[in-house]
Amino acid sequence: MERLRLATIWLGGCSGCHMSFLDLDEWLFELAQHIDLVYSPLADVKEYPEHVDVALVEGAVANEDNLHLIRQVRERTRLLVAFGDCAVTGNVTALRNPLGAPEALLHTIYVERAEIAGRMPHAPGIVPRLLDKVYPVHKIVPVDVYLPGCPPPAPRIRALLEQIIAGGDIRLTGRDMIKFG
Amino acid sequence: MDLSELLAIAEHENAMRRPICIRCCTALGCQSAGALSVKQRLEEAVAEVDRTDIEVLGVGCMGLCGHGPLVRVDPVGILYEHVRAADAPSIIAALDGGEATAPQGDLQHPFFTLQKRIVLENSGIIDPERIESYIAAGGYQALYHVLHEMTPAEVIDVVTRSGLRGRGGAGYPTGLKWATVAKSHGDRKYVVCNADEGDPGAFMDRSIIESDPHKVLEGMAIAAYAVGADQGYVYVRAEYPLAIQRLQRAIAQARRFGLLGAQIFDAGFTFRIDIRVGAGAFVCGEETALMASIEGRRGTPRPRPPYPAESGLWGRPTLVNNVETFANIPPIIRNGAEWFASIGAETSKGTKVFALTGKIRHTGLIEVPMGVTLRQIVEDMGGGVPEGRVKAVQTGGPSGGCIPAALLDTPVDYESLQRVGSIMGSGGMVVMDDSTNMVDVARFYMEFCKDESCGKCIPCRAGTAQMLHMLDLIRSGQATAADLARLEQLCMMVKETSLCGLGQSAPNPVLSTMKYFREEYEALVRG
Amino acid sequence: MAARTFTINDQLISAREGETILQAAREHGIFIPTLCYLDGVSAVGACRLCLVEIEGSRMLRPACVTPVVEEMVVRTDTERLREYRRMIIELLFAERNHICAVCVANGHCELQDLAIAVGMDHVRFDYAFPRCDVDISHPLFGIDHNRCVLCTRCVRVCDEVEGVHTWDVAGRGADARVITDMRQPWGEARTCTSCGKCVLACPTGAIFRRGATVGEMERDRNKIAYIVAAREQRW
Amino acid sequence: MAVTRSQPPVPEQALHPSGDNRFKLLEATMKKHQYRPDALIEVLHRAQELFGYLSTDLLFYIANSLRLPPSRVYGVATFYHFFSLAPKGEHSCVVCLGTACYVRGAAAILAAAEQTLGVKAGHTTPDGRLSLETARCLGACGIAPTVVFDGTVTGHQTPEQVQVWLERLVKRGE
Repeated sequence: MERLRLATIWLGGCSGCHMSFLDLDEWLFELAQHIDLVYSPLADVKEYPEHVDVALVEGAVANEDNLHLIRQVRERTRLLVAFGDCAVTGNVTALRNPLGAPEALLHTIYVERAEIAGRMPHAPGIVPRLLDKVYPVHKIVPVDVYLPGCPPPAPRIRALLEQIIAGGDIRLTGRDMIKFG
Repeated sequence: MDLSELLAIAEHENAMRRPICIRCCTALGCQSAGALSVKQRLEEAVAEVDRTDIEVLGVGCMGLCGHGPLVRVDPVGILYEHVRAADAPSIIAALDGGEATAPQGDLQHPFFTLQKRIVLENSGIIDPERIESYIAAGGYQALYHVLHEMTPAEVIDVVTRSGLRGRGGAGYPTGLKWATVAKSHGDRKYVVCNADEGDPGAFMDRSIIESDPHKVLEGMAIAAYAVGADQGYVYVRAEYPLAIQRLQRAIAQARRFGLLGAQIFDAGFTFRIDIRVGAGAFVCGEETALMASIEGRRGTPRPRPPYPAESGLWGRPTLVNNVETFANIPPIIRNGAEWFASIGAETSKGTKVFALTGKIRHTGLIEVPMGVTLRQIVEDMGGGVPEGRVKAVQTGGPSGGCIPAALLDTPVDYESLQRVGSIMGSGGMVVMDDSTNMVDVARFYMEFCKDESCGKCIPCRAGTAQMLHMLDLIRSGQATAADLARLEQLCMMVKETSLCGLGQSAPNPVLSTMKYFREEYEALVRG
Repeated sequence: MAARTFTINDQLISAREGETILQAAREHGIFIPTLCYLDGVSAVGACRLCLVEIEGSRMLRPACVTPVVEEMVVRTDTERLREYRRMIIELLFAERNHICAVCVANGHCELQDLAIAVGMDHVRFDYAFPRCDVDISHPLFGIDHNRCVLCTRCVRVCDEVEGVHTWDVAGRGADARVITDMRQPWGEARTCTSCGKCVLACPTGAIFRRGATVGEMERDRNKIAYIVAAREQRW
Repeated sequence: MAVTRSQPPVPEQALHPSGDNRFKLLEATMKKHQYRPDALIEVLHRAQELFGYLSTDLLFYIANSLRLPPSRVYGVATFYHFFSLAPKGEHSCVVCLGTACYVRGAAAILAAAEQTLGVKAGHTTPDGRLSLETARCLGACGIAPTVVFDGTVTGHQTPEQVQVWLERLVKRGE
């Protein structure tokens, strides 16, 4: 059987979903027999490769880098998985949305509420610009599978990956698979 | 008060009439255009020439509101339009062969000749501020007749056989509603007149009350007798101060004449009417919300059943009908069920009053027999659009739909309008020309519904907000074909799951424009 | 009391006279989702989750307020109802900021349970991300409007069971908010007896006991029905 | 037939200490309705007529008098758009946004008014001179588009006319 080209992506999130992925522990060895990890924050790959079979996307789309990357991911991936609550709903990353436009928000945080001599962060070309709002992944590009959870527990990740490896339709139902939070 | 006194009042009133009568419309539209100063100037002009054979009468709506202030000279039958106070002396002089400086209207125009006036029979003719004027036109005789010569069951039978259906929108058979209330048990029963005319673009009820308030009161009293109620409420929206004022005056006069209150016509029948003024909530047009509002609560609807006919105000049987429905009652009693049933269409009897507005030459109020076509109304009576072509006609307000020009031959009756995706509604008819963008129109109505949603049930509260958002995405070019499909799906859900009529019909303007003007949506979506 | 027999999902069921479809269904272990419904207080038919199809009726009917009628044929789980229910739940999630991960009711939340029950793996509508307040002026309890679904269970339990009517709804439509007294901070609402029934009644993490950890937010909703029964039967 | 009804006694503390005559007038309205809770909306109408808006203080006074829970009074007062819980400007300009007015260009009129005044609909100018509002259809569709200046309904309006009227008013204030 052909090995799946798997990627994991880290957008606007806390990396907790990746930690949960690592919680798969020894099952990771079994997984390694079915997949090649072609792109991941856990691996040192600079450019998102072509012809990826499965991408687990952690995090919401919060800045211009996220936006660029997710579009590339969508173009080059067969099965895109919104991986965890931030990717599925915006979740904690989107907590800034009710507070208004990013400039005003940054001003509040870095100037008004600064304890000493606050000033606006300014690092063009280094820190990516924030988008007007934080978006769940499916608002930006089509998503094929949604895996909620903050983070999705390791058994849930395993159950999904097993379905993917087995091929056929993917069906996630019930508390074990789709509970948020 | 007995019949002979009533007839004596009528006789006295008629005897006071002068040979020449100059009628000035004093309803809201003409008042806003300066009708009161016109009337005053006319009175002065009559006095200046010292003519005792002329009288100047303030009357209700003459219909052609867009051409106001309107003045009509009888019996010669001349209509003056856009009258200014300065025109007054010339209008008087014209009686002796002079030239009037105000433009003359054409009373032979289809706008007038195609009308059939039952509800509006006295509008623009009698003085709405004087009960004597209504009595002189035969007013309150139907009530006398009912109280002295008919049993409640007979009254209900007449109304049932007349085929009258509710004029508030849904078209429920009036006789059936009355019979249910009559049959329901309660230590007290109520009659409520729904004058919370909230549909933007509709002003039939306002005009009826401003022009002929006693007719509505008489209709309510007949209904109260038929169903066994002793207390009535008229729920009027606060946006209609003139209507409220005229109604207050009418109730006070009727009470003074013994036509409301205890022992009406010495027939052992007691009926009081109080006014309840709304406070700006469209949803209160829904009958359960309206009742909550009369009880002094938030105007949120509740699930039906139980229907108000069984459990309404304070849990008692309550008859709720709208202004125009009640105004139809005295003529039906006077002329009989067969007469009424002979007018109109197969399943929709009688006439319907429409407020004809929007991009149309002759805006105003018309009353036509059910079954005339939209084309007759828009093109013949309304004179078509001033520039360009008719694109669509919107009926039924935010609950209705947009009917495309291609379907103008649709007859106006409850079923036909429903078949083309709209509703009769309360009678607002807004004409749109080809400069109107239909997605914008859908958005206009959706914003209205979102703002007016009471917030009680989720589909309406959150669904209207979401539909509005999706329309905005479409308008700003950010939506995809998939979004369009999702919007349609959402519309169906809100329509089928909302608690009350507001939510159930909120998607109609979107659904009907998507059906008939889909290309306008598709032009805006990506990919 | 007379019995009524009727059919739910092809299953013949008997009910007592005056019973609602929801009551009868629950007695027979048939699940109909609800959110605004709460045993012990009046039913308002507002959340529309318990809508069912009734043969011969064009309209969908809320099971919580529709009495059983002899020989009525009810369907509770058709494709159409499943789709509508999921959309209703999605609309709720999109309407306010329901962030399960940082919610006190995570794991003990009726809205979360419903999302699972209707198979909601994501929300297809755009989130509104409204700005909502949190009021922790009361020494014992707090209210987080981000989590409120406007079910009015707090309003009804306060009015009908505790009898003080501290809660009501202000505004309308999407701007509606549950309020205490004259929309004062809860801690300043003089009518509040601090009985905590609203905390018990709240289906989500909107009304909570302060200082309680997520694990302690499990609420015994039967308590409300118990209090009502105790009062009516005067034990 | 004379009916004698027992009237609930007016609680002592309900008489407002400020001695404001308007409270006496409000009291008369409540008395006319026999302090019945179902008269709440009528009473709120009268209160707003007398005081211009419904302050929290006033709402408490009404709640006390009609023996209604404060939240119920607040809930009703905020449900209906006609009631205002904040003071209004000296003058008012209401742009009708009913369908007939909309089709005949009400949106442009509103935009012109907002631009002239520098405030959005539903707000009062910072100097308190004028409140700009919108209405849901005044039923004066025959003369659309309609604008109400200080209670006077005027028809067939254009953005320019409205602008001139507002400018005159705002200038006069300077």
